[in-house]
Amino acid sequence: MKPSKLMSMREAISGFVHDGSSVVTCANLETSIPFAAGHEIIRQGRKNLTLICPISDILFDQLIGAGCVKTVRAAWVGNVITGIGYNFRRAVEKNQVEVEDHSNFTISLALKAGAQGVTFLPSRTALGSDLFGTNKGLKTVVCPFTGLLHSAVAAIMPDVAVVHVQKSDSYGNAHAWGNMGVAREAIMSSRNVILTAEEIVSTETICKDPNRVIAPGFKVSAVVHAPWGAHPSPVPGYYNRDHKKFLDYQESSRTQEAFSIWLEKWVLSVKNLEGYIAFLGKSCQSELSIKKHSYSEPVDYGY
Amino acid sequence: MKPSKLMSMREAISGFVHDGSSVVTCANLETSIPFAAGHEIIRQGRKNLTLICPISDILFDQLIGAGCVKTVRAAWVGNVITGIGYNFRRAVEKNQVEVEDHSNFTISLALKAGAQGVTFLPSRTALGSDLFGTNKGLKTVVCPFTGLLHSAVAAIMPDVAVVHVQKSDSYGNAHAWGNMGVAREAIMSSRNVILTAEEIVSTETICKDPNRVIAPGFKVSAVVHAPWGAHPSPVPGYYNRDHKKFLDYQESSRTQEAFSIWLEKWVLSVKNLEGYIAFLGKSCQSELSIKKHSYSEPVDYGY
Amino acid sequence: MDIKRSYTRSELMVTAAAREITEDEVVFVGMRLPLLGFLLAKSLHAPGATGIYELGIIRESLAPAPILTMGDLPNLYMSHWLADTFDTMSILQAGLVDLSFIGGAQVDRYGNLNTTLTGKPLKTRLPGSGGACDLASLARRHIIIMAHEKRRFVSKVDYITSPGYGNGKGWREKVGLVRGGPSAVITTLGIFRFDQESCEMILSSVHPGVTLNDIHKETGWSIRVSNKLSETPEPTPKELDILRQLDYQGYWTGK
Amino acid sequence: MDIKRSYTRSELMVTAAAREITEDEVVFVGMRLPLLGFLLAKSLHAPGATGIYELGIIRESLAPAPILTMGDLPNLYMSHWLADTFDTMSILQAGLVDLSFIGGAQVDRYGNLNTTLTGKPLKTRLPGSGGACDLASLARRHIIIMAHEKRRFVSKVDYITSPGYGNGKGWREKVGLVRGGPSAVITTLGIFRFDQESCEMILSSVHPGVTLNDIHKETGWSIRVSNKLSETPEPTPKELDILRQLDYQGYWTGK
Repeated sequence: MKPSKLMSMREAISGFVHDGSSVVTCANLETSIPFAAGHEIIRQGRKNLTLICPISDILFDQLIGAGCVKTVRAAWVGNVITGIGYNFRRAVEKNQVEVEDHSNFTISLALKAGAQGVTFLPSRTALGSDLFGTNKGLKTVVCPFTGLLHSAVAAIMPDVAVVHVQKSDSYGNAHAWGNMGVAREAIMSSRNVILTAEEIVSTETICKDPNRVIAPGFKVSAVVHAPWGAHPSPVPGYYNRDHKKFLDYQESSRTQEAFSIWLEKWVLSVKNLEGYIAFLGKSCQSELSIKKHSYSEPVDYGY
Repeated sequence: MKPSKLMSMREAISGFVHDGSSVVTCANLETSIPFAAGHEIIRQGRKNLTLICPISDILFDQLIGAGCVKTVRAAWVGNVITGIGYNFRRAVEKNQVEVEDHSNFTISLALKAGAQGVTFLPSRTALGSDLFGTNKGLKTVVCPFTGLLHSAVAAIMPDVAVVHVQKSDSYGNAHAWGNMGVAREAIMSSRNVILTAEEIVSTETICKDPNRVIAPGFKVSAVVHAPWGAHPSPVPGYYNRDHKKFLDYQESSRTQEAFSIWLEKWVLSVKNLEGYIAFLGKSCQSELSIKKHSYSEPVDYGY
Repeated sequence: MDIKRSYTRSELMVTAAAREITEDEVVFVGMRLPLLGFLLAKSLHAPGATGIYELGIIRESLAPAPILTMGDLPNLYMSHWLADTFDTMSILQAGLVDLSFIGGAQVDRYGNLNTTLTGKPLKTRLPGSGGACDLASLARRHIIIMAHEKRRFVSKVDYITSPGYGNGKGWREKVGLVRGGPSAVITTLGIFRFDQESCEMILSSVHPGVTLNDIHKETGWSIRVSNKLSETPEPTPKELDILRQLDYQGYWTGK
Repeated sequence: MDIKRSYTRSELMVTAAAREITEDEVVFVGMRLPLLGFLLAKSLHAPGATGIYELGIIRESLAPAPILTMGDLPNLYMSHWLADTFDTMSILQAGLVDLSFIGGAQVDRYGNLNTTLTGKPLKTRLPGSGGACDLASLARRHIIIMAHEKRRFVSKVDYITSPGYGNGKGWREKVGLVRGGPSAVITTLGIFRFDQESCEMILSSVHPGVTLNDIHKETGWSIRVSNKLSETPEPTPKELDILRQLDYQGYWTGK
């Protein structure tokens, strides 16, 4: 029997996210954002992280505001529903954080290249844009068959991916559904992988539907049971988006002072995910729960 | 309401596979091989086709033996369980068929490039091999970031993909499960797409599990109801592999004369898929049917 | 100046955006106003349009409940394909997307768009490209939606996040872009299109109650005016009715 | 010469192949003998090995019923990942595959393998690479399994389908290959390994009943012999028992 990779959030973060680590997360874009893992990174006081993803719906802004971040390699950092990420803007304008400017496609290509084991991938995007001036991982390359100019995107291979999934067994065999964003690329391009999961299930449950598996279990380093671990973002099959938290965050981050209050209230004083869930309260959970269920039909993998 | 794309196999083949067409098929490799569609191509007497796929388990050999083929762009042509494809060998050695030699990875990359809308993709495979001498779609390219040599694979964009799936609605929204081979790339790289399906189902059935969908319906040109349409290859959820037919095919193709008899018996005289199924017989179908069912567990897509 | 009218400026803009969508088109849908514009078109004149969302969603039907962001679970429910971001970007790169909408902080006379950095030197940090650069590079055409203010409508953007027509005709081909370019700019004051010859932005219609002078005052260069200048048609009661169901809290279009 | 023995030559080869697999390795599994070798190792000393199949299958458990091809439905049932061929190739290219097995029609002293075209000029057409070229290019190590005949064991292959060590040390790096190379050749007569200095094939063990002369007679160049030459260990009764359950019709190893 292979050894279990199941561990506490504290163990997973302290074991695989170090000062200076490069971390790809928020890989599903607006859904299944690993807020619980991100908040544990803040509580453990990580410094000088490089954060990587296409768009990050307020989690990057929080990590930046908490002083964990040195570099951002991303296409968009802000609050999807309101726009500006104030901590991000403040930190960049004070030269506390460096930005490598991507588009959603170029960051996907960079992670894809890392996942595929090539040092670059060609594309037709971003040509003529100024991204080439603020991203050293963008150059051009000429197709050896057609002579056509392509953009070339350098591979990114993060130290660690933090991905939130619906179901995982103790070995990192996991089911994910819904929009997948760049979650597969994040897992396959990274040296270590932390999965946070709404449910821990048996290997049998996973293997009953192997097309639903997100990536091979042998790529995974740590599995953390994290129910509500993506709140306030939505998780298909588990809970809806908590719009109010994102809307409120606009004011809670507009000034450094407001953000300090928010950080103390929602991250530092709750200690861990259990504390967060308790603080969130039952009525909020009930409000966000899935009301209209819609189940997939079974398919047969027999012989 | 969008117009239905459901049509007979005869209409689909005559509408989208023409003399001289380039056709990607057998895209799932050893499973879900569209034999029924291939046999209809033979019955309609298509000539000068270019056939494209990684490995083709006897279907390419049959199309070549029937005189439909001018060019093969593939990694392997034969009979998986016995080895040699005799029609393929005869035709190539008589210079009746040209071969562009791929590996499984280079042909996957070629279709992937076509699917992605780039004219080439880089890889680390095949360097130092003689594939570069018998495939004009292979060159080298230097990574503009690292200076490392990569193989470069030219995009392939076939005229038509013929892919067998488990379930499709009338508009080409289809569910496929099992090993996927290069089926997604085949669909996305091709100008037209013919889906042959074990079952025609409602759009609602498909949309209940959108992660199970193989490709966007708008890429599909024709949908054909083809139960047993992949026999003697296996189809997950529907029937097992008919090993005996593949084993017998070794002798049925060893000489041109033997192959003529096989062709008359299994393709020309059966007229269509209904005739083929009748000729196959109920006891064979019963023997190949799924005995030990294993159903996936439902997942919730509600809100 | 909309006080006397029965609709807001945002409602007019969303309606104008929706009217740009033709039946059966494949539309790459962005967040906020573009999302509403797509949903409005789907509800009315373009029920057969397909929506592609960068998160990895393709759907042909309307979401069964109001959504504020594209990742809201009703937008996943009964969708036609849930896939990778890379799949949606490949579809875009392969030329299968007819139309997309993007917003921005700064636009110039050739439709180049900036959502990254402004100022000279570049000092004000904005959220960045997201998918906008890709949509501007790879869609068959794209439409820009934004507030019309002098600081935003500049002769030359400080930073090209999403390429328009660069410095004029032939630029896109020269830099290696394979297709596309902006087909319209919908602002708080009017609708602009692009001259086929010069690729320069031309005022095509002014919104009701807006004067040519208003537009000149808020535009940082001497804007050309179409000789077929018209007034932007107002939203119909039916359009307003649907739109207010979609944005039932008035979150996007209430003001 | 196996007439007196309780096992066939194929059974010996499959057993030898199985013994090359170490617990917890990731193995890219090919068809026929390699498939059996992997299944045998999984059943005995390497239950934690992971199998990757080019069709797009990853499984850590044994198939619950005998399989003749990797696409047989029992090999999909309760597997750990069903995916694209491209996914398996990416895993291979990323350096995550420890070991693979390939077969061939022609091999040379540097372990280059030909499964495409033979003859001078090239005239006999063989099925082609399949995934073999990729495995030989990208796995951390690969093992060649083939019949030992003089026409197959040649000084220089007519066509390199799957690169070995080319023309000797440093060749793989020079052509751009990032890792790997053959670690062993298992034939009907013996087992060969590669000299670290010259990258040339060296006879490491001879199968029971095979003489050095038999091997020289069937090898098209002057093969070097290890100074630690041994006899290939016979299959154990337990290995034979499991193997005969796996290949219960004796289809692959019956003769």
